[in-house]
Amino acid sequence: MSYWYYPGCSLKSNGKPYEESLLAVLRALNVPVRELDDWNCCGATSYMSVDEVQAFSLAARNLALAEQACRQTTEKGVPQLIAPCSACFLVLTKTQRYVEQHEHLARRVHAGLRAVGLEYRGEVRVRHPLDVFINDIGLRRIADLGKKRLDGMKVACYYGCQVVRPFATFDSAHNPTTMDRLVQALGAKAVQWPLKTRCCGGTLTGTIRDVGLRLSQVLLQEAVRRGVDAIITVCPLCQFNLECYQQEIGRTFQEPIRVPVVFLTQLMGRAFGIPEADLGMGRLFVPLEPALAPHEGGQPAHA
Amino acid sequence: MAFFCNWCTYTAADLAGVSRMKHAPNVRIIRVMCSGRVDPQFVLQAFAKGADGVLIGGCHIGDCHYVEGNYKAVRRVRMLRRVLQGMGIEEDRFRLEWISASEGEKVKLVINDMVEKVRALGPLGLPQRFQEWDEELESLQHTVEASPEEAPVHVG
Amino acid sequence: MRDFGSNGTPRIGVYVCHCGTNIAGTVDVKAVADYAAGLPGVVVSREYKYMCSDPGQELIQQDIRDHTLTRVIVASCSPLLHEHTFRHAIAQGGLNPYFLQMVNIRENVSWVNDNPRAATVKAKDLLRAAVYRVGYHKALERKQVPINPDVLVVGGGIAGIHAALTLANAGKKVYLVEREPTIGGHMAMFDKTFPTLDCAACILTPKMSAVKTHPNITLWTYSEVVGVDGFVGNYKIKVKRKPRYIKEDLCVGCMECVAACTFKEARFPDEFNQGLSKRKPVYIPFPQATPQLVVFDPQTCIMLKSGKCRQSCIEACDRKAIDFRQTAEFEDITVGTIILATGFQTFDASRLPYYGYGIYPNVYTALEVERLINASGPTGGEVVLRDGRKPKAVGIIHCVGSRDEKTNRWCSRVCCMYSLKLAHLVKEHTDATIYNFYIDMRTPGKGYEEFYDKLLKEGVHFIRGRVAEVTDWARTPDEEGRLLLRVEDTLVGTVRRIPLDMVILAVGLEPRADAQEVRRLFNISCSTEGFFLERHPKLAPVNTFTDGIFIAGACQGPRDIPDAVAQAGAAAAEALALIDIGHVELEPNTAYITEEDCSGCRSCIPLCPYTAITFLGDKGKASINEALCKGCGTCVAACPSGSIRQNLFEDEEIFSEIDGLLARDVAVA
Amino acid sequence: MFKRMIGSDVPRPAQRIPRPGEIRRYIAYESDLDPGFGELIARKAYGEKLFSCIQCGTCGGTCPVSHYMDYTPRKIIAMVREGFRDEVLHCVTIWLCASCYACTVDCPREIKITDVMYALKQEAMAQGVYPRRFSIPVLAREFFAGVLRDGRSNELPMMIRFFLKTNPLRMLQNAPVAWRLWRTGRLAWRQERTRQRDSVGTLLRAAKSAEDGDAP
Repeated sequence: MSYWYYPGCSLKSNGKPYEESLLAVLRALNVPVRELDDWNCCGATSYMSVDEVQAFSLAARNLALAEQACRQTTEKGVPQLIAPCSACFLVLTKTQRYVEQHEHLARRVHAGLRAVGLEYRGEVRVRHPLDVFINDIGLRRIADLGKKRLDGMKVACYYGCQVVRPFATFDSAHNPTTMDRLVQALGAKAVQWPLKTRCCGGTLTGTIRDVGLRLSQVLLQEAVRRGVDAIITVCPLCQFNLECYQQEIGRTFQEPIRVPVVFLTQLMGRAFGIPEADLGMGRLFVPLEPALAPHEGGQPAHA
Repeated sequence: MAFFCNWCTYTAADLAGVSRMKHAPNVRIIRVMCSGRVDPQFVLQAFAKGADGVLIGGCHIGDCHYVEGNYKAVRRVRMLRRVLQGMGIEEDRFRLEWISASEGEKVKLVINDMVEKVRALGPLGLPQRFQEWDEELESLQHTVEASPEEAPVHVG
Repeated sequence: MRDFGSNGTPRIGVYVCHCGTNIAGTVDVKAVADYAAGLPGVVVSREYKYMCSDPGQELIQQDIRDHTLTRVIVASCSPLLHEHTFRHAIAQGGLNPYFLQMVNIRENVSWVNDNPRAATVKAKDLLRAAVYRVGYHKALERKQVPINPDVLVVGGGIAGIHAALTLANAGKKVYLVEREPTIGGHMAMFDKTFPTLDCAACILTPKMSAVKTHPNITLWTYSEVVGVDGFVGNYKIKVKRKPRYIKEDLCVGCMECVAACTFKEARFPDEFNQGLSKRKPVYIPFPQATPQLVVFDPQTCIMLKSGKCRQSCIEACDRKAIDFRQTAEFEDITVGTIILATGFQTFDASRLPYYGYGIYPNVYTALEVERLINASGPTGGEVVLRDGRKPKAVGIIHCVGSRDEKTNRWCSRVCCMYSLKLAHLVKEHTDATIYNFYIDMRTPGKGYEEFYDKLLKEGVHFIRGRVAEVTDWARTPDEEGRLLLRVEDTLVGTVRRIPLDMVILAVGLEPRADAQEVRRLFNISCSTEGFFLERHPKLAPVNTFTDGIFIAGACQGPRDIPDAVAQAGAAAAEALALIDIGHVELEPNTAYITEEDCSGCRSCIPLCPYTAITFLGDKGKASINEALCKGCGTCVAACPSGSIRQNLFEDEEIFSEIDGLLARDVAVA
Repeated sequence: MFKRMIGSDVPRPAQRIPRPGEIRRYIAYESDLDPGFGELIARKAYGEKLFSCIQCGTCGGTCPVSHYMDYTPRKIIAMVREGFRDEVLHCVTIWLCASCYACTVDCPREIKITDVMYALKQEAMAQGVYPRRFSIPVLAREFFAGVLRDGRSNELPMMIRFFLKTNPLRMLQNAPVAWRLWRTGRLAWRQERTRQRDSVGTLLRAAKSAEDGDAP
């Protein structure tokens, strides 16, 4: 089985380390992926508040492109479209559901696609990397490659909102465990904490800044209170809010805070022994390395 | 035309009524004690007399009030499907559904769905077709009677 | 004119019912009656406000005399509701009751249609079918079957106990079958009962021992019904008696074996105490358990699991009652009627992860707290946390697994009241601050609202809002180490965070996990929620669609003790009514064979689930035993020569009904 | 307008306290309400279940920003249902919703509250009733325009325009983050575009006109 990769806008800008590490990790696992040609913005949540039909149409174009691309190959089976960004993942899956359930919406979306010579048949499967790691690749292969290199590290897995909500297809909406199981397979300890899926503030950080920063702050505080070495995320916006704004958060609430916030795939890449540069580690504001160093037993990762 | 068993589907239809679930007015229900009582001839008769679709409703498999009458219904329906197919009657015109006494909602859904599908197929109109055939035969007979010596075949 | 054979030309009376506006509001009843008047054979056609009323029935009887009617058609509600009424009415008027045909123009027409025109057309069609059909009706007699006076009661909770005692006190023989090692059900686990706060054990245990000692009651605990055959008046029941590994007639419940068990410490979760305490592999569930017999748990007893044990219990038993070779035994009994009182189960709170049950140790279910409060419970009546501390603040969350589309849609009816009771009792035991988080407070019942008022005056907090989450997410020093609850106080309009030491989940009531299997076994129905379905929600609440089988208690829907007991009494009365009349009358809808047509192909014989059809070798013909026939008609539909016929559902009757339904074009005479 | 409500939220007074001596008049006349508003929003939100709300408050409790809202989501549903159109469209609640879907997942009546919020935002934007220079609608519009132009969203130009249109001072506030992003190569100067940019526009126009075409 091979996959089509839908990066979305974030992974080309501030989410770059996510893209770099995701692709590196999939390469290390021998999972071929191809970037979807000529993809467009998924529509995201902002678009929804202006015009829903157009938002759904934008998303549907990507779905149709994936189906078209798959048809042009000789491969059998339905196209698998990996959407690593939570917002993209949500919007694409939501589009599939709503187009299926609401005929009046489907009519408009199909009309739009027809006008540009595309067709969406509802065959494509939108997949989140967590889903692919756990259900397609399997914990065993990941554990084998990782060789417990993260032994002793303590992390908080932060899923954010839109991965398991509102369509909890591959994990529980209230107490998801896929990421916990992955980091545990690599030897790290995932703390139990109740804020796994509590909102980081999303775009509020850019609009109603104080509210956004406060939402991020409580997450950072609680993770630190539980004594973690790092927070692990799978969403470019969550990572951005939680990491890039740490200085601002400290200033605003007069309580300095500093904790590494990394993408799951960066951590996995680290465990697999992939060179730092290939994982976008240098792009982090709060480097992971100091948190990692005291725990790393055995072989240096890239000796 | 619908044949509903007394214990499950007819009761469910009553429940649909009590719950005021509106459904298409085109259905006419005949009550039998068990879906196993539905003689294939009933179905054929219904089509022959002008029904555009026939629905049989019984208890879910394993729930039959008479232990296994609905199994017998399944077997008969399977056979009947082949006969109907042979007669050129579309598949959607004949349907078997399991609807338990508590599934008033399902009565509504099944009836509406079936009415819609049958409507899409248009009227079956077997009686009219029979009449046309009769007329055709009759006119043929007239022709034959008019010139008996030329008649290539005997019609009567 | 249609040929009605020996029946001759019928003289039909048609009666169209308005049912107030229930029918007349949608169907043009006058038009329907006028239309019927023109149909062949119809002598008189009328419409009337309420046909089922006395004047309505008299109208029919008068017409039978005046117009020498031979057939009657009533177009009104479902035959399942009033067929009996009108058959009786025309019998009173001098006609055979089976000369009636009912047309369902309410449930099948007016209530399911908005369009008056379409509804009227449909009503006319259905009526015309009846006119075509009724001429073929034959005069039939009802069969009588004697009733066996013994009764089976399934389930030994308060409902089953009450039903069994009521029947036994009336002199009837009762078999009470209970799955658990003791009777008492959920009620035995409660400490106090609302709203009177009388001790549950004090009112229940006398009834339990009355069951044990009653000469008319055979009590089989640790047993299950595994086979049901037959029909009203004559049910053949097979009961499986699971092995207790104890000779019941020898054991006196001295519990010497328990003391002597190889396991010196009790180490297995005690089911009766909701796992809050431990028991040994051999145990008596609770001090007042009835019968007072120990039971060996095959899952945990070393002897039963591996056969290798010192068997110190056997030495300890001076009555030699222990028997490890015991196997399941089966009892076959015959009863005339059955009462099902199989009860409910509580909602599994771990299905809602946001309330933290199973994650945070101090989140309890209501049933667990009942046991904590109870003097014979795991803590001897002390309400303490898992670490032994007394809670200072306790929250009770209502509607856990109730009123929720994602779990159970229904209101469980008892939770508001038991939450109030627990609030009172926990406050009494701990003097903690108590919060109730409710969506709507529902206290309809005698003395219930007064109880709510009492709690309000006791200073218990009532916060209207469904709790969103219970976490250990402390934000301030006073929250550290406690449970944090987030809720919108909908009356104040503000989100609140409340630190608590103990959270009690008021779990709802749901059908037992095996309700579907039980329903199949007894051939009754379940509602969509999975509770046993009553014959009529208002007028036959303890009857089922299977004659002679009644339901009582929470197996029919969530209910409290007073309602369960009332229903048990009603079910007992229904059973008594059947028993005292001595026989049941059965519908004469049996199948019969016209011998001259039977080809002797025998294809009908394997079809009959009741083995009512035999083959007469000497004649080369099949024969139906009408006493065994239940009237499903499967053989009728299968007979290739058309020699099997069914009363009330003759081929001619159904064919003419089909013809009538579809004969819209036939000109009105 | 938010400064006043924010600050340390632990602990904070349960309610906003009115100015001493302030007396306000609250009464709703039926003639001021819009009786069709509930139906309209239910239709727009794919949420015919709006009317089965039992006002339990699960949404308010589970919402991570409800304590900043002037009306909790529960109250919004009640007001929408009863036609309090103007109050709802002018409130800040709908703009605070971060689309985290917590309420939608937890609602015991399966009301898609997030979709209701979207519908209300759309309605407010269509009516233009949000406060001037109010940031969220501006961001949404900028985002919208950017995607329409490039097929993809480009943060830098979008944010610059966004801050210019709302509060240019905020640009300075965010400058340090932007600087660090640029330094780590996470701020793209090169603008991302789809090749067939026209096709995105054509697609959106066609979808839109199909909508107009079969309007009831």
